[in-house]
Amino acid sequence: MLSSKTSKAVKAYKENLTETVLEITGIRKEFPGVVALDDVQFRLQKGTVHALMGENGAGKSTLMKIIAGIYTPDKGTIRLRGDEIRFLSPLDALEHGIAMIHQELALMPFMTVAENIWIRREPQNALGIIDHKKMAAQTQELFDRLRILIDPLTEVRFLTVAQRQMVEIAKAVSYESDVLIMDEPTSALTETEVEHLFEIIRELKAHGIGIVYITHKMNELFEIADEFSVFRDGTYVGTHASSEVSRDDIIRMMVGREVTDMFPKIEANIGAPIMEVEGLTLDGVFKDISFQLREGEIIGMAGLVGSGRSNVAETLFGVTPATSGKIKISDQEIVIDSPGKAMAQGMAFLTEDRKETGCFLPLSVRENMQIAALKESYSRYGIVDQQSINKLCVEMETALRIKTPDLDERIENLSGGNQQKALIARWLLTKPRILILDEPTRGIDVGAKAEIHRLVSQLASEGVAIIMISSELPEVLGMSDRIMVMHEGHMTGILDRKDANQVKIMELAAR
Amino acid sequence: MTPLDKTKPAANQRPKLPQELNILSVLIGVAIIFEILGWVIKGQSFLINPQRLTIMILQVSVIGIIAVGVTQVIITGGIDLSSGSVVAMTAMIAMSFAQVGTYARAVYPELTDLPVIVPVAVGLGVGLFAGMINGFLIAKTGIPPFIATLGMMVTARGIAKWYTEGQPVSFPSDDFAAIGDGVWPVVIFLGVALIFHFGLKYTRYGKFTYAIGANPQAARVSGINVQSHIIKVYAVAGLLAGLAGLVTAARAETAQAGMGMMYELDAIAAAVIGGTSLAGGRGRIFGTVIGTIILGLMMSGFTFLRVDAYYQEIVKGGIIVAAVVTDVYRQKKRAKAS
Amino acid sequence: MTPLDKTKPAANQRPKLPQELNILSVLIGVAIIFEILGWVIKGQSFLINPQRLTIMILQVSVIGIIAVGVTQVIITGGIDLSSGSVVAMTAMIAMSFAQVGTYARAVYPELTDLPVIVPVAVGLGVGLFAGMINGFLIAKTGIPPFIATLGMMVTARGIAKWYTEGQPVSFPSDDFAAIGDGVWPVVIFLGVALIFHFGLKYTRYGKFTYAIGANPQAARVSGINVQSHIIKVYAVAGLLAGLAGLVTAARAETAQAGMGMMYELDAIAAAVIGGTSLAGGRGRIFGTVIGTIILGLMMSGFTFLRVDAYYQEIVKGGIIVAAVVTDVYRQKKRAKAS
Amino acid sequence: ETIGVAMSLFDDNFLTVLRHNIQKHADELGVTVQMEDAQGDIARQQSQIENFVASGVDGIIVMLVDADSGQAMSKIAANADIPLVFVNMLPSNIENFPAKQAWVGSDEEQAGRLEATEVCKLMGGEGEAVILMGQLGTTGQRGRTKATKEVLASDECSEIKILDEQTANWMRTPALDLTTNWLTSGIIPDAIIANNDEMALGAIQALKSAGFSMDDVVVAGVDATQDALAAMQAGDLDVTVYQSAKGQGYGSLDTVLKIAKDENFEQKVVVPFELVTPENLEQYKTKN
Ligand SMILES: Nc1ncnc2c1ncn2[C@@H]1O[C@H](COP(=O)(O)OP(=O)(O)OP(=O)(O)O)[C@@H](O)[C@H]1O
Ligand SMILES: Nc1ncnc2c1ncn2[C@@H]1O[C@H](COP(=O)(O)OP(=O)(O)OP(=O)(O)O)[C@@H](O)[C@H]1O
Ligand SMILES: [Mg+2]
Ligand SMILES: [Mg+2]
Repeated sequence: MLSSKTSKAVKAYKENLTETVLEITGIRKEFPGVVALDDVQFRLQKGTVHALMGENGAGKSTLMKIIAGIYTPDKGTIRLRGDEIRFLSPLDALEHGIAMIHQELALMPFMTVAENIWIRREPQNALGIIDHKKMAAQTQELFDRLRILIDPLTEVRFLTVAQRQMVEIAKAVSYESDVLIMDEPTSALTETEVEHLFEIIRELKAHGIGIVYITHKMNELFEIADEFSVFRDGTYVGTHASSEVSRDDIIRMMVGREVTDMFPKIEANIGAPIMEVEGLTLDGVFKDISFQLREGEIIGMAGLVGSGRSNVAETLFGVTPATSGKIKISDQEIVIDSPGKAMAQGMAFLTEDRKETGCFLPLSVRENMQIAALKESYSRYGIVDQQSINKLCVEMETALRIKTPDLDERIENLSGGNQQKALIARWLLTKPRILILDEPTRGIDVGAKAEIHRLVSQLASEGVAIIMISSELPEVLGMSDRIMVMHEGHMTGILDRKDANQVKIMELAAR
Repeated sequence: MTPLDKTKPAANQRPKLPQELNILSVLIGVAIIFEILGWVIKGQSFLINPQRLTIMILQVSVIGIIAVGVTQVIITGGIDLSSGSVVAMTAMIAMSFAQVGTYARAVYPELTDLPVIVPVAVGLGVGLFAGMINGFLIAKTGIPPFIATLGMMVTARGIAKWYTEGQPVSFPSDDFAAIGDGVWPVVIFLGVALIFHFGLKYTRYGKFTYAIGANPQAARVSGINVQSHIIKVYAVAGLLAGLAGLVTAARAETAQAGMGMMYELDAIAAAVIGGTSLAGGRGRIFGTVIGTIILGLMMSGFTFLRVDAYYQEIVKGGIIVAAVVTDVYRQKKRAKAS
Repeated sequence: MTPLDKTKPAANQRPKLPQELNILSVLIGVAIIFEILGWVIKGQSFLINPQRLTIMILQVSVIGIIAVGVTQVIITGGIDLSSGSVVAMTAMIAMSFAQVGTYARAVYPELTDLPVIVPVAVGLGVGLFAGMINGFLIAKTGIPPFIATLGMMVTARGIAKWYTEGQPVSFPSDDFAAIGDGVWPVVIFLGVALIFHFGLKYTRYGKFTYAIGANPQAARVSGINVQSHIIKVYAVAGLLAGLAGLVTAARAETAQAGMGMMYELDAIAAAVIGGTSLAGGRGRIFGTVIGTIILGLMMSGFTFLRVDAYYQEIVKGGIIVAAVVTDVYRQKKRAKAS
Repeated sequence: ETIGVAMSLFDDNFLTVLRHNIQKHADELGVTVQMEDAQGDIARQQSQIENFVASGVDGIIVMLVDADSGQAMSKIAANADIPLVFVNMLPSNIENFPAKQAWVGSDEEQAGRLEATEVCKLMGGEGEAVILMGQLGTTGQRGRTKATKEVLASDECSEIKILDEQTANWMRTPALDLTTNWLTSGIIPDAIIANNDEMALGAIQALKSAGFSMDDVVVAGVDATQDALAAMQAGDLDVTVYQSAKGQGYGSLDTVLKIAKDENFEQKVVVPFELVTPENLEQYKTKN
């Protein structure tokens, strides 16, 4: 980029290609009930992308938060350009040239994009008066450079998740740091946007910036990472150049066993239509959606981010009732205007935003699991049958391999992937006939992903009808019986499993 | 789905002590301080005095009854500032149906010497109604609970004053006065607390209350009818404020427009001292009971030690803060230690 | 490089009209209602009376000064319940340094006839100090603002009573009394409002305040020292409560321990009526000013229409709620439209 | 001996003087007093009495929050067989006091009567008046307002019209604002009759800053506080009413001690209110 600082870095990069910027040894970090990291090591070279891999809860985010000054380690040393350091606050880290994009988005919704990016670094005059014009111009300049098309003066709350993610990326870049940590930056992005991000990363790399890149998407690893380190259960497993190893090697390192089949699709017996949707419309959002869902069938929904897939799902489940159109369930026309009504029809809906519409963060894993099931069953005269529901919760914990000290742990303290599993458990406990999954494997590690896929397959084979929204084409292709593609609020086609491929879907999604 | 090895390192298990023990120890701490000061300053025991122990709870029973209702409101992430005024309003209205015929200036001269059930039903009904309005405003219009209940606070106080143009309403029947007699207020308080302690823990009503407080959007998507539940929760809080109004009036044998002033703040303080989080989603009635008793302990203790009234207030503020600080600190420590 | 999004951000995502217009229309609505009622009931204009317009603001200037401080506290996601008591405490203490020598029973007989700067400095200092303690408790111990400031509310009121054992402090010097003279309170209020309106919009102090309220974690990871900023914000709120105390005392030419009772609730109401969100992250001083004036308008309007004292309160509660309901409703409508 | 003193309010001018008189007399007699502040809350006061009983005091003096709560207080003290003296406020159960109880005080209605009668006289029995009431629902507000209205309705004063009656909560600034609101709404009274001095002083400030001559308006209060007497001296305040804090304070302590020692005592000791006008101002200057 253009600043003098980074061009200096370019020179330095050329002088010393393998200089180590960051070196970490013997780090330990405990949380109540969990050893998140134990004797962990990590090293980052200048001008390279170093990927961090590991199952959910392996400790990746925790390590990065230690580097960024958010947590202090219990033990261990951190060396930055050879000097031992210990950051006491995020500011400390920022001032030492370490910036981080957080896994959980960290923006202020009622402030503008520009204000969000330059917070604490607003251009101001000698009197301390902020120059908003200049701030907007700076933002525009930054966006031009990164080829981001977002109005700097929009309030962040109006942005889609993907746009917010791009703002976060731009903000991190704007620090012009030497080390840039990206914690699952692509979990909310589709392929085009991911490609865009990679271009940005390559350019940063070329300017000598060291990038730590956390992801659960294996293909990204090979595309962007120079080397990678694997963690398992808070311990360090190893570091390799990404050119040296195969995909299966990495998975083995991560999970400690073989994961042979990512998409264990069981050919289910597809039964009678259970749900018929006709001309479903939500004014101004999507239009004229019609399809049939049958028992044991998995319909995958594909489309670009913002194409309206989540909105359709929300409407089907009564979160935002339709303005027109018909929904028939088991041949009966039903008006679904609240989630309660949908659940009464045997529907279940895993939402895409874990934090906003999924988790009850201050409550225990157990409470999080049971809540949806209480309405229809497990309670008599309003009194909850704790025993039988607890038994089922424990079964779910085991079956889904939810990593938590115990079920009374606050869900807040679980890693993102394990939170996701607990939420899946929540809906399975309601014994649904129709299951809508919105990005069910977002932010989930490969092992767990395969398990969730197997679970979905198995449910289908037991006759449950499933709608699965996913932004990962291989997942949609691997799991679905039919694939519905959306583009800007319209249904552009439904493809049969045997006719579908990446190209066809992309044609329908982006035309 | 094969259940795979689920190795849980035993050492990592967190001690499973109920949260409540935390705040219980604050109560014990405060009690011990008063006991020691009692011996040092007055040469006598503070705690070994059954009369004082009764008074300690008796004088805060009304606050306690309100606090139980307020606790569940706070758990939903809301707040209720109207309780004190609702106490006054229900006291005035209920009392006007509890007057004896021998009193010449009864509010409704034709409606005297009624069976006690009438004023009780009226009082509970008035409280319930006020609470429902609160809940309705919050759930249906989406205004912040702080404002809806602030409005009710001002309005209910106004109604209490307007009802008899400021005249107190006195001379209740013996049956009515009996509600506030002896340790009845304590029994009512602890009974209510017990019901809600179990209610919040073991019923759907309770689970939904916590869920809404923790994340209203997620609660909605989980099929909970958030609006109607919110209305229920505030209605229950109003009902309990009404009950508190009945008890206050029966105890004082008079109802006055100025009754219950600022009780809402004491009740909220009791709940928060007892570990209920104003952010919603967390709290226990047991904690609220302890919080209430801490307030009562303080009042009795100050009088016992003959602390100057001026200093009482100055110190009271400090103690409320200190109790919560201790609780927060111990929670943090516990979190670290395990 | 392919651009991220082919769809250019719609222009209407930029806030078109300032948010404040919303609440301004509520003010105008309330004013028009009073104007019409004035003609209907009394056959005269309510608004066309410069004197009334002045008193309308004058009588709420003190609330307004507090409300400015409280607004920034609420924007950080906090609350300040101590303002009313801090008003009383600073009034008492400051006034004791503002007494004239000719008054025989001055609090400090040797310290009379001091230059006006002394009581002013003392008053502001006391307010600042109280606010700093609030901020310190909240930032460093992590207790909820509600509790920290509730404690300060009780303690400061206690100090106000203790300071002269409940005796009022009167007979200030003319210089001191001048602070509360004529429209000075209005000037001070509007001056303070102006400073903070721009301060919150155009300085880092303001940006940090909004950022912390919107997302404290995000603020922290952006390198803001959240704790020290919180302390600053509460200290400023205390300072303004102290200023309000000075103005009240100067205006009444006396200081009394019971002064400023419940002012905190009026101030919070003014802020929320003016569109400040109790959830934090949103709010504007301009809105608070309008909210304050709505309160003043109501007071003047009631007297003008000779509404019975007993009905005034009942109606007042309703109006506060209605104002916020209207605001919420209009915001929703606007959000849908865009 | 230890005597518990339960006051309704600590931050009221008159009650503060009363309290100090009790304290002073106790110091003279070598009696310990424990003072409590009910902050205007009946229930709190009731608890304080109960706490006194539990702490084993030898007698209790109570300044009631409200006259009607006397009944409950009487019961508590009688059950514990502890002497109880009501000070200042006349409890409504005065007619059937238990044995060891008494009242030392003044009659609120008398204050209103004295005040209004003098105002009526100063107005020559005609004109327009407004009433500034104390906090609604309090005994003082009710008694004083009631008596004021009765006087103004009597034959001699029936030509006086009451333009409006509003509350200023016993306080100066609200009275200042309220009066200003009146003046701007075209309510220009010939007399302002306030339930206490603080509000009368607020009214005077409002009149003065609106440019009225204080000779044209009769302003009356109750309490004869120092501030009020100074205002009367300056010719601003026309009428106030003196209530003998000393008489009540000393009297109540003496009575409670008498009961405690089983001496003879009177169950009803009336300390009368006294009218204060510029003519007799001097003799009250040092009294409160
Ligand atoms: N604040 C916290 N309090 C308690 N436990 C925590 C906290 N943060 C993380 N943990 C625990 O530490 C472990 C590591 O979590 P971390 O978030 O670092 O995992 P991760 O590798 O980033 O997983 P994911 O891929 O799901 O994001 C997990 O077991 C998690 O439950
Ligand atoms: N909070 C919001 N405010 C304004 N517009 C929104 C908001 N949320 C979503 N939208 C818009 O609604 C449209 C559909 O969004 P939706 O989330 O349904 O898309 P999607 O296909 O599910 O994408 P994703 O994969 O991101 O979930 C998008 O154009 C988006 O910009
Ligand atoms: Mg992570
Ligand atoms: Mg989506």
